[in-house]
Amino acid sequence: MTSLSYAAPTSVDDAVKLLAGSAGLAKVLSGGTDLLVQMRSGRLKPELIVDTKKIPGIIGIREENGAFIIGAGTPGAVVEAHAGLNAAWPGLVEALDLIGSTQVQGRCSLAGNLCNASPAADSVPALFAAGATAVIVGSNGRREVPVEQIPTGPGRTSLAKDEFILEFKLPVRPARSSDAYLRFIPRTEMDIAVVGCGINVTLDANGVCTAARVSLGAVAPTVLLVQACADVLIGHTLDADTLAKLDAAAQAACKPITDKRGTIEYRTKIAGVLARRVAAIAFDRAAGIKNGKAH
Amino acid sequence: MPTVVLSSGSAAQQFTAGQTEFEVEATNFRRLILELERRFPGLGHQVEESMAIAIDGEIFQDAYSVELRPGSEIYLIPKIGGG
Amino acid sequence: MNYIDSSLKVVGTRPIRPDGVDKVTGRAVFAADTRASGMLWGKILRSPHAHANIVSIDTTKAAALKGVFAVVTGQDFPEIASEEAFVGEGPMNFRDLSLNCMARTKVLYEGHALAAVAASTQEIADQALALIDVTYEVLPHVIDVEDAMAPGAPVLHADMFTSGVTPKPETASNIAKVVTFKKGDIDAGFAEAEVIVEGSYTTQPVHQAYIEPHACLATYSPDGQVQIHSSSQGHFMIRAYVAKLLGMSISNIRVNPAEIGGGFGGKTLVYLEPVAVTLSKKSGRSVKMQMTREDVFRASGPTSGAAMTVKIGAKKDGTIVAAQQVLKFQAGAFAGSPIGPGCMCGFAMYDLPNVDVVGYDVVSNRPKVAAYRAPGAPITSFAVESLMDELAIKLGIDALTLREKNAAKNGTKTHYGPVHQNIGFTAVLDAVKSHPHWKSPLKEGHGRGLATGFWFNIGGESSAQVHVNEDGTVTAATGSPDIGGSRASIGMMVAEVLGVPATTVRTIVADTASIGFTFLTGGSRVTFATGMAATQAAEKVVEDLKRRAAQTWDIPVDAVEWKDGAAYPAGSNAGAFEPLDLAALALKAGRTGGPILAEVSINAQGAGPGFGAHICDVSVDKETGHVKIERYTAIQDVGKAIHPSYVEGQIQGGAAQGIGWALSEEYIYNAKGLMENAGFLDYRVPVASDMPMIEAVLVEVPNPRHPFGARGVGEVPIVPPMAAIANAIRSATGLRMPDLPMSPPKVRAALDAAG
Amino acid sequence: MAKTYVSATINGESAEFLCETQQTLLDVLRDVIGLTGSKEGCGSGDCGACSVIVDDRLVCSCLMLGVEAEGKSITTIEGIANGDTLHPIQQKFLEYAALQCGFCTPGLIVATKALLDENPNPTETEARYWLAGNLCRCTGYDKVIRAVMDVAADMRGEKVA
Repeated sequence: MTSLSYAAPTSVDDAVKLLAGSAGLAKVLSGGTDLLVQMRSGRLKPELIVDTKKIPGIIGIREENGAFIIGAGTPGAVVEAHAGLNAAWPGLVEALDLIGSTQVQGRCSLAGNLCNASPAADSVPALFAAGATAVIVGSNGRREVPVEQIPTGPGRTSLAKDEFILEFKLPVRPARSSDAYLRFIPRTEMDIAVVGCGINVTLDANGVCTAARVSLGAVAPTVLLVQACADVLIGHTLDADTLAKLDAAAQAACKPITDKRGTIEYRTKIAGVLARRVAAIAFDRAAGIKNGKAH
Repeated sequence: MPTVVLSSGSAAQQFTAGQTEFEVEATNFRRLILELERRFPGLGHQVEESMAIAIDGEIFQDAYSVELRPGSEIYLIPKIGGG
Repeated sequence: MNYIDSSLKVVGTRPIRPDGVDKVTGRAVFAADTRASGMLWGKILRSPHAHANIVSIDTTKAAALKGVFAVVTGQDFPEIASEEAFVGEGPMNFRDLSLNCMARTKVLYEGHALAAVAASTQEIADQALALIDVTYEVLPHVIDVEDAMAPGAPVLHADMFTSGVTPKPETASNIAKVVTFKKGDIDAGFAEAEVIVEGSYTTQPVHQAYIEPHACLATYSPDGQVQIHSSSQGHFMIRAYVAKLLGMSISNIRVNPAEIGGGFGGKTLVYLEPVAVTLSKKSGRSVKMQMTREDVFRASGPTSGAAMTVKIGAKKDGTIVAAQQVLKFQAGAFAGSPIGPGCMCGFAMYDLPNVDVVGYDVVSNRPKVAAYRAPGAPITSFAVESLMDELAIKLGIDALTLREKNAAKNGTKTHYGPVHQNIGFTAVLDAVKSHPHWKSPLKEGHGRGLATGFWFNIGGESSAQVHVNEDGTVTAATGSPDIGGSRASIGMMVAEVLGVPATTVRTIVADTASIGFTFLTGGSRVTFATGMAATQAAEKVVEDLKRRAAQTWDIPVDAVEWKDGAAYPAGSNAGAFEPLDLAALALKAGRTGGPILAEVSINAQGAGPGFGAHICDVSVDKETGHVKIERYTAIQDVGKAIHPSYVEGQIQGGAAQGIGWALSEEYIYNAKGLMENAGFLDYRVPVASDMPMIEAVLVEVPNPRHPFGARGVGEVPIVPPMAAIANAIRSATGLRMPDLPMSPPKVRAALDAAG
Repeated sequence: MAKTYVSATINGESAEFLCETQQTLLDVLRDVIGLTGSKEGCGSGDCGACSVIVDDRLVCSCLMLGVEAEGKSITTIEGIANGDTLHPIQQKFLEYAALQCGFCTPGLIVATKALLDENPNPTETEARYWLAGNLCRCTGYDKVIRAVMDVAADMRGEKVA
């Protein structure tokens, strides 16, 4: 039998050494809401589990000269309770909030959601749209990369065997900026996204979009950052024409598959629908129009 | 004589060569089953094991003593279970 | 005695259930919570293929693994002759049941059991399963019901020749039987029709999805005695099946009913128990088994999916003159879909002169279906009640009016034979008409649907004991597993008869060695049949108590009357005596004849059929196709609500399951015939945030055949929802959704097609 | 195989146990400690029947390793009542008949406790979304939600009609 060992290192160096030194498959455990399910189903048979939650700084949220830094293992429930993040990044917060149930919220983390590398991960399109970067640690020290460079395919990431994410950095917010995330699921809760969409915009005083990042989930092997959608928004207010072009650009960007959660046709249509709805929320928020949680 | 109607064409008909309506000499449910078995070997057993009867409109399951009147109309239907 | 018109003190109130505290504190013992000393863990090897011959099974490596105490395959189970019997719900062939518990030469669906191990830990058991070498010869498979009926389809059973057709077919097929029901002259009926509507409909198999996976603990003793702790809807059913499948005598088998974590019909068969007993016999140790959620979906019974056509002819005034239905039901891998009830229930709500119904029971490479709440009725009613809505629209008649015009009444002869008696369908329709929901204006963008439903309800064999304990408190014991509050309703009926508060009576579920045979909990029979037995037992106790009081007072028995829980002299000339209550009489029991108890065993007849009507408002997101239930009202004739809260709960729960059936639940198979959504993540049962409040309206038309007028209530509420929701979507969008589930992609596609 | 020594607090009492790495907290509670009130309905975090509170956070005990319990404070259904006095949530579930089979009930009660600890005044919608991870197949949630809303009002000391 393959015996499974567990370690809960209290420093980055120890964690990196453990990962580097493991003969067989070693997995980083933060929230475990994906890892434990994959182990139970037999899809993953690790020999070592490295629980990173005891590493200082990996759980928690801090602000450094106007920019938020979120510890990689911070549970969703902690992020959702953070007033500052809710004000500055409501889309990212609501995306994380949509992962699983209340019970899952008590455990799930941004790093886990990103490194599980599911194209349908809810928080990932919001992270992409936010322009977040990830601080990665490993035997060769620290590197900071845009989050969109991390997932490389379903279940695959660009992280080396001995690397893990320590924290996420969100950019400083210009005035009149905000974001939003919506996903479509058959029920109202507890489903994996059929399509997800995150949009992050900055507006000028006249409501014209000066900067935008648009991301789509579950419509391709990885979460997409869709420049074509951003181009449709930049330089425009959100009028009917812009919305129509955004819808078309979103649909054009889709390369989905048909599976138990949706068909190519349906996913493509819904991507357009969600892009319009998310843009409306993001623009309202950026313009300072109060807008509650998407669900 | 009571009339028996094989309302259900299911398993029962294979014993009666497709006959679906006939008269039977019987004064209660038990005698009916015995008579059915005598006339159509297998049918009595079938009725007892997996069918219910409606006698003049009311459904009975496994009740030998139920009386049959002359002219009673007896439907043989699938036994009813439920969830 | 009959209490229907008496003034009642306990029945109709809402006391806290006797088993309530255990269930809110985590103390209640479900099957998976049981342990035995030296207990082993049993696990089952299941087929990875939809259809395959088992060429060989080599268990030597598994048996050699340290910590493995037994390995069994089909060879360890006796060959059972093909014999149809009615032990559980609906006819069941013992040979099929045995093959379903453990395949012999062929696996018929993904998840079909073909070997099992017992080991000291679950992990070792899993490793042992991985060490069993099986050589399969994979065969072509068939999943869909109409594909399975098509010429040239892969045949599951070489010895299956369609029954119910003459002459008997020459060649084997997947059609197990054909059922037909005819009334009047269907051709003449359609000939006189002024309007004819037709429709084709499909439903998907849906699982009962009880939250508790199947589990049991079995101990086989060297003297041949067997103890089983098991979660099921009938411990006597478990005993009977285990005895039959393993060739044991019933007296050697004692089954203890664990608390059951939901069944809805799905726990009326055996899956694990015969395997656990066999593993225990071979290992000499107690063996505990529990299914994973994936096992539950892949290997335990959903209800049938179906393909159906319906045709209805009516006069311009709405009078229906002809009704025709063809039903094709999936049975799963072995014969036995609920096609009989399916054929009987679709038109049972209506008074129809000419009816023609044909039903097919069809096997395919899916798990064997099990009963699910009013088996067959929700499927057939989805088709009929959807088409009734189209008929109303075509005639320009209000949906309620059309149903009122054709409603079955007392004396209506059904198309399957029985004549409706003492039914409350018109009372239910009256309640719809006067309900604020039905009368309220429709909100902008919403649609409203109405649908009705019928279920027979059953009686059957039940045993009950009533004990007056030494201190005058009361214990009521029955053989009916309590699946949703029957301890409360039975205790209340006993308390009513004895004239004591409900809290004086503790109701328990006795094991198979401690009470007379009792048919399983199903068919909405427990409060009716077991309640009837308990009521009669309580009445016998009252007669005995009166005799004891008479003896104590030295007066004739007929000079004693029983009221408010005590014996009183009947009138002044009976003498002046202080009343003797239960405690006083129990105290002197030794001097008046010994312990006070009565047991009654009956085969209850006269279960009153139940009718319901549901009103549903929906809104439809026209861009995503998502349907939201905005308001839901479920109206039902319950005869007499013994404990109204649990009656409402049955109606609300049934409606919620129907909503899942309508909108989101389905089995998804890939091209290899393997289930792709065997878990609660992608098999989508409704969650709290999907649901509105469900208003349950209790109409009480007493059933004269029950002492308190009760009817079964558990099954009717799952019958109307699918059509009620489809009709509401039709009202909101103008679109008829004939295929379940009415999921967002289907609704959006229909909206796009309509342009 | 090597077992890990774990020291935690369970329902206010210190608990020490040995467990294998792959054992979930649910396995430990049920099979090692013998607290069988937490139920396994799915083992994948989709049904909520195994809900427990770990350091004030509601989690599925099937999605947490036993070894992760080191130093944590865990509340299970067995720890909700105060001795022989039921918690108001338990009492209200009984009064409202907010349970039928009772299998999902421990998880629902633990989840409700966590809800009211964090938000004593939830709207019906908030309660429904909070409890969306607790599947109940018997009740249709109606009586459950009514019980939750009513006990919340009671605990806030409001008089409820």
